[in-house]
Amino acid sequence: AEKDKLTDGTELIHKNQFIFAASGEFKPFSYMNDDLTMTGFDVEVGEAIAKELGLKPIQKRMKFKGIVEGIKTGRADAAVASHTINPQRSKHVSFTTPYYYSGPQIFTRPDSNIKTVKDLAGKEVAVAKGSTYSDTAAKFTDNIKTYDSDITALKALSTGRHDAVITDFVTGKSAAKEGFKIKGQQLIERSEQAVVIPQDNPQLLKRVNEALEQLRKDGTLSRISKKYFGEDITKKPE
Amino acid sequence: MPSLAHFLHILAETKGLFLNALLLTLKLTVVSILIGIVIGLFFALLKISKFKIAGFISDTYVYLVRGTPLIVQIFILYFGLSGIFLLPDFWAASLALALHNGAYIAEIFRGTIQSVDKGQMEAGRSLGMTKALTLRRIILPQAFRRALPPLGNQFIIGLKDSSLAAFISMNELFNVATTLGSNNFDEMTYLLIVAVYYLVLVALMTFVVSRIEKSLAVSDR
Amino acid sequence: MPSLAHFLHILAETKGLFLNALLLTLKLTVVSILIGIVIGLFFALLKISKFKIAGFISDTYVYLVRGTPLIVQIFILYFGLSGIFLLPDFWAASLALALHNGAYIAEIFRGTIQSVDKGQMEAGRSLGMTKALTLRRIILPQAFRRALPPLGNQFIIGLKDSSLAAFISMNELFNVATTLGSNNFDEMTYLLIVAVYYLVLVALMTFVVSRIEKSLAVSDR
Amino acid sequence: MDAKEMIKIDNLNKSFGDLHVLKNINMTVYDSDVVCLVGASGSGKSTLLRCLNFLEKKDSGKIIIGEREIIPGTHNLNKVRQKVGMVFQHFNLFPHKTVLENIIEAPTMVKKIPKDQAIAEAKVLLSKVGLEDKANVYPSKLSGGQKQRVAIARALAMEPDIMLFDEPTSALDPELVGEVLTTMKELAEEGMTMVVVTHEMGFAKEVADWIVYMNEGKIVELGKPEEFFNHPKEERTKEFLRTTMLK
Amino acid sequence: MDAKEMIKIDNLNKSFGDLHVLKNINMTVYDSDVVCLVGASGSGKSTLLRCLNFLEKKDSGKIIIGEREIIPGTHNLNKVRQKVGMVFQHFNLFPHKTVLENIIEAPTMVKKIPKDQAIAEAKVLLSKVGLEDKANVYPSKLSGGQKQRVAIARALAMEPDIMLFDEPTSALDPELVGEVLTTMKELAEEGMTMVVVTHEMGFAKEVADWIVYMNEGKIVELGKPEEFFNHPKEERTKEFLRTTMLK
Ligand SMILES: Nc1ncnc2c1ncn2[C@@H]1O[C@H](COP(=O)(O)OP(=O)(O)OP(=O)(O)O)[C@@H](O)[C@H]1O
Ligand SMILES: Nc1ncnc2c1ncn2[C@@H]1O[C@H](COP(=O)(O)OP(=O)(O)OP(=O)(O)O)[C@@H](O)[C@H]1O
Ligand SMILES: [Mg+2]
Ligand SMILES: [Mg+2]
Repeated sequence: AEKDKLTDGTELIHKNQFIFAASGEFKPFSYMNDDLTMTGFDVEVGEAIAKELGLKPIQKRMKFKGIVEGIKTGRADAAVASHTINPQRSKHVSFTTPYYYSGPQIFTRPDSNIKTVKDLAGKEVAVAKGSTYSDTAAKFTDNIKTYDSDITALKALSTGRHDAVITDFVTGKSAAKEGFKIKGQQLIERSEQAVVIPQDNPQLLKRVNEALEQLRKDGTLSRISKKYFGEDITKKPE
Repeated sequence: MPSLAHFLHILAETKGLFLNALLLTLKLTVVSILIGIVIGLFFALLKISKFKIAGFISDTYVYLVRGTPLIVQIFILYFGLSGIFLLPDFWAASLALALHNGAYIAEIFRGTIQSVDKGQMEAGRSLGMTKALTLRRIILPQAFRRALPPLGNQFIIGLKDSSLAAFISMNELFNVATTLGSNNFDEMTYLLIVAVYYLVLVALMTFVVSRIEKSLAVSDR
Repeated sequence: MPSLAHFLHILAETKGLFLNALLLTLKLTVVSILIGIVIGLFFALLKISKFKIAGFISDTYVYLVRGTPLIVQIFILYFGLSGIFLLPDFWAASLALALHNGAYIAEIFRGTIQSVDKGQMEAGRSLGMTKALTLRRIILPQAFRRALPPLGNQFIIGLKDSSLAAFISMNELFNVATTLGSNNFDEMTYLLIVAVYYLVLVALMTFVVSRIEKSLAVSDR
Repeated sequence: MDAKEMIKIDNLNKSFGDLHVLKNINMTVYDSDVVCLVGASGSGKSTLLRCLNFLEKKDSGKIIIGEREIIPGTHNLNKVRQKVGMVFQHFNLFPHKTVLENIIEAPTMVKKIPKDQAIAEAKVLLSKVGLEDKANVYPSKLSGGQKQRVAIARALAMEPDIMLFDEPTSALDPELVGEVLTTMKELAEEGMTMVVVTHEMGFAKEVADWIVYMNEGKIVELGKPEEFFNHPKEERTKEFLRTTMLK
Repeated sequence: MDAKEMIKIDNLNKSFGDLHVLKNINMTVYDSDVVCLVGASGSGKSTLLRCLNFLEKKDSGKIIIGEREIIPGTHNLNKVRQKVGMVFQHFNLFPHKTVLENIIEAPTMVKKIPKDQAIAEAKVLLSKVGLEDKANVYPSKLSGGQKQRVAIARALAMEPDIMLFDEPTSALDPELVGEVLTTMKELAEEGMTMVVVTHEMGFAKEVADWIVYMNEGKIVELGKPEEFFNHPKEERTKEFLRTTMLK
């Protein structure tokens, strides 16, 4: 598929637009307004990047597991969708510098005996399809169930299915706040989340990195993070 | 299970959203059935042509579509087509559904074309009309009429099948329901609401189809 | 599109994984059709019973199932049922598919029961057999025989429909394909592989169904 | 006429919707009598027969079978039907069961007779209707006449006191009519009480004790065969006989 | 017999699979001749007629229409068929078109005659077959006889030189046969060359110039009507006439 090519070599689907993908099913990172537009941390970051690039932000909603494929096949210019940097993905797409730091956490029902990764052996763990959490889970158990979204997985856990869910600690926390009968257990590891850019578009990668740097410097990223989480998750933890 | 009051409250609150989604569902269905009719007609004509290879191509198409789940077809076409040329999402989804519907519609047309009396073709030929002309002017109009009720039925099936476009990011009824459901951490309410929308749509369509059937039965010449 | 060599390579490499998934697909299909037959028979008998209310219940069930997309039914049952009693995943998925198949099977049985000559019931009654006994010993065995080909067909449909159990975490064929595909960033190859598995399954089943039809036609008494 | 009353019909009425099909029917059938019901198509013969077996629900009037009036809902119709065998125009054999299975079905399932015994009795009945060699054959392999004889054997297996026949030969090829009529004649000679709807006037003449002529839902004439055929009283009976005997 | 040769059939053979249906047929039809083809069912009459219109493909032999031999593939059969009208036993009217539309279909679509002119000509033809008032009616509203007359008008609209009729009256109720035969007779009187497969011996006697009797795929006898009916030469013809005239 042919894209518009800017003078500096940046390729865009449409020369005035920054079309960025998110799932809309990962509250509070991305979720739907009542007018079916998306909002959330990821989405505001995406819009801030567009503004910095001088382009019109265009949201594009895709099921999470289809996003990387969507970027590869040119259905969006970039994905601001909480993608954790990992080597497999790096083979297929490019990552910018991280725009937030987080980590997968074990979630269980409140009465569960599972506390740490050691307790996961042989237990049934549900994760979202296409997320790095299925790799994480695979290190501790071989009984993995997959859903299309993290929240569906948490919902299933809450209604009594499966033994645990591994997902981002922020997501789990907000689901618990919304009344899901789940409890956070061990934080498994640290992860870095970044914007996803097609590999054949190095100029765009460069420009998005510059934009992110600017947003870090002028405090925009911290401000958005505080708005959604009450804390700043955009700084690398020590 | 949500309480009835809660259900009704959300139903009223979200009607604008769902109406938009419903329009997309209808657009997907109508467009995919219309393209499906073109595709179906094409393959039905291949099938009845005197060339063996054409019949074989038609059979293969129908077999591939009938032999695999729609969701597999949708994914293959959505991701596969983008390797070749990038259709806008709506058209990619419509085309995937259309190729699915097309196989079933091809079978409908094949059936109704073959159900037209052979004497009709002979009468046309005996008047000096070519085979193509007789097909176009004499056989197909009659075959189309007979195809209306099964096409109506296929429309209803297509309406329900369009829910699978949710998985390739169409904001149609089912997608909106699950998204809102997961955002509001209240899946059941939204699923039940969307079920009601489908039930009403299908009931309306069923009524329309039965009316068409009746009016055809009356005016049957 | 993946190259043929790559496709064949992955096909060979993943056959163990897919064979397990295929077994789950078959188990889901067989169990949901078997439960569907029980459900279908029950509602078919309700429908032909002399109690209006029973017929109404049966109609409503069939209408609800035919009026909504399968994916909506699956989600509602999967999450809705867990509020009432918690079935293991496999049984929840099977039950959801079974309730769907059941409506179509109910229509199959209703049709074949009503197609048995009225004289059979009269002959039974005239011998002093009760209505229930005549139904069980005389009508149903004949209705079952006639139901075999459409049931075979429903089995094929159910086989394809079981792919939607992927969305409620069943590791059946389609789920394994998309999971492997997204883990390996190679969706197309895995989708094409799973399409082949379905094609082969459907071809086998179609062959079996046509054999059943033939043998019924021959031994038709 | 000192014999026992087997069937007594008292002022029977029956309508289908607006169509008054049986109008004030009165009739008595005595033990060992053979009654032939004749009349034009649509005159109500089948309906009357079916009322006797409660396959149709009467509107008003009494039906007395054996000693007592049978009131559906009060009496167990299944018990009554066991005493009243019925043979249909289209045989209505059970196609998924062999000849033997057809015959033992009701005795074993309804009367709970042990299967061995039922089979033994069925074989006796089969040899009686001349089909002992067809025991293990499916109905589809039989000729129409053989089917009807199996149907008779099946009805007899319940040891009924009365046998009803609704045009038992009119679905048969002409050359097969004889074998069925012979079987029926033998049955009559053994003293079975029979009510037979038939167009076979030869059979009626020879075998019937009474001929009942129905027209438009009414019994128009009733008489001994010689009388009925040679000296019909009613004008309509004469007309009927004229047209029927022509064929 | 100095007239122009309109159809010449030379050693025509036709088989369906193993079934040899037409065996060495030779026949000539001259301008303005009316030829009636008669013979038992299955003797090959329809097949012969359909070969003349190339609705069936011959196996061997020559068919000359007008001046030249017609070789499918070499000649445009659609052009030939325009000169040879055909009327079928079951009318084969187009049910989704009115009577008028049925008639103007081929002239407007094939000959590209302007619609106005085609309609005017169609109306003349309709009044000729006595159906001017049915122009805007759909075929389903017509009687069989009316349908067949429309079919004749439809064929005539292409201004054919020859008309073929395949049992044009045998799907009609007896009281409707007359009106169709009258139309055909008028056509014959106007000098149309006609080949008619028929069982209507009265019509054949009165209207035909030649009678051709076929049996088992062969022409057995050919003659003027008086000769043919009164002094048939062949034994089989005599036999055929005996059985046919009985009816
Ligand atoms: N179930 C029914 N519903 C409505 N009308 C019926 C029904 N059964 C019979 N009839 C009508 O009742 C009338 C008497 O029918 P019946 O079958 O008793 O006549 P019949 O004397 O047996 O005639 P045949 O010699 O043709 O068998 C007929 O007009 C028939 O159409
Ligand atoms: N398309 C066909 N395929 C195979 N056999 C055919 C076909 N058409 C005709 N026949 C056979 O060819 C023989 C001659 O048929 P044809 O229709 O020409 O007879 P006919 O003289 O017109 O008889 P009829 O008076 O019954 O119309 C018959 O045995 C017929 O069964
Ligand atoms: Mg009767
Ligand atoms: Mg013919």
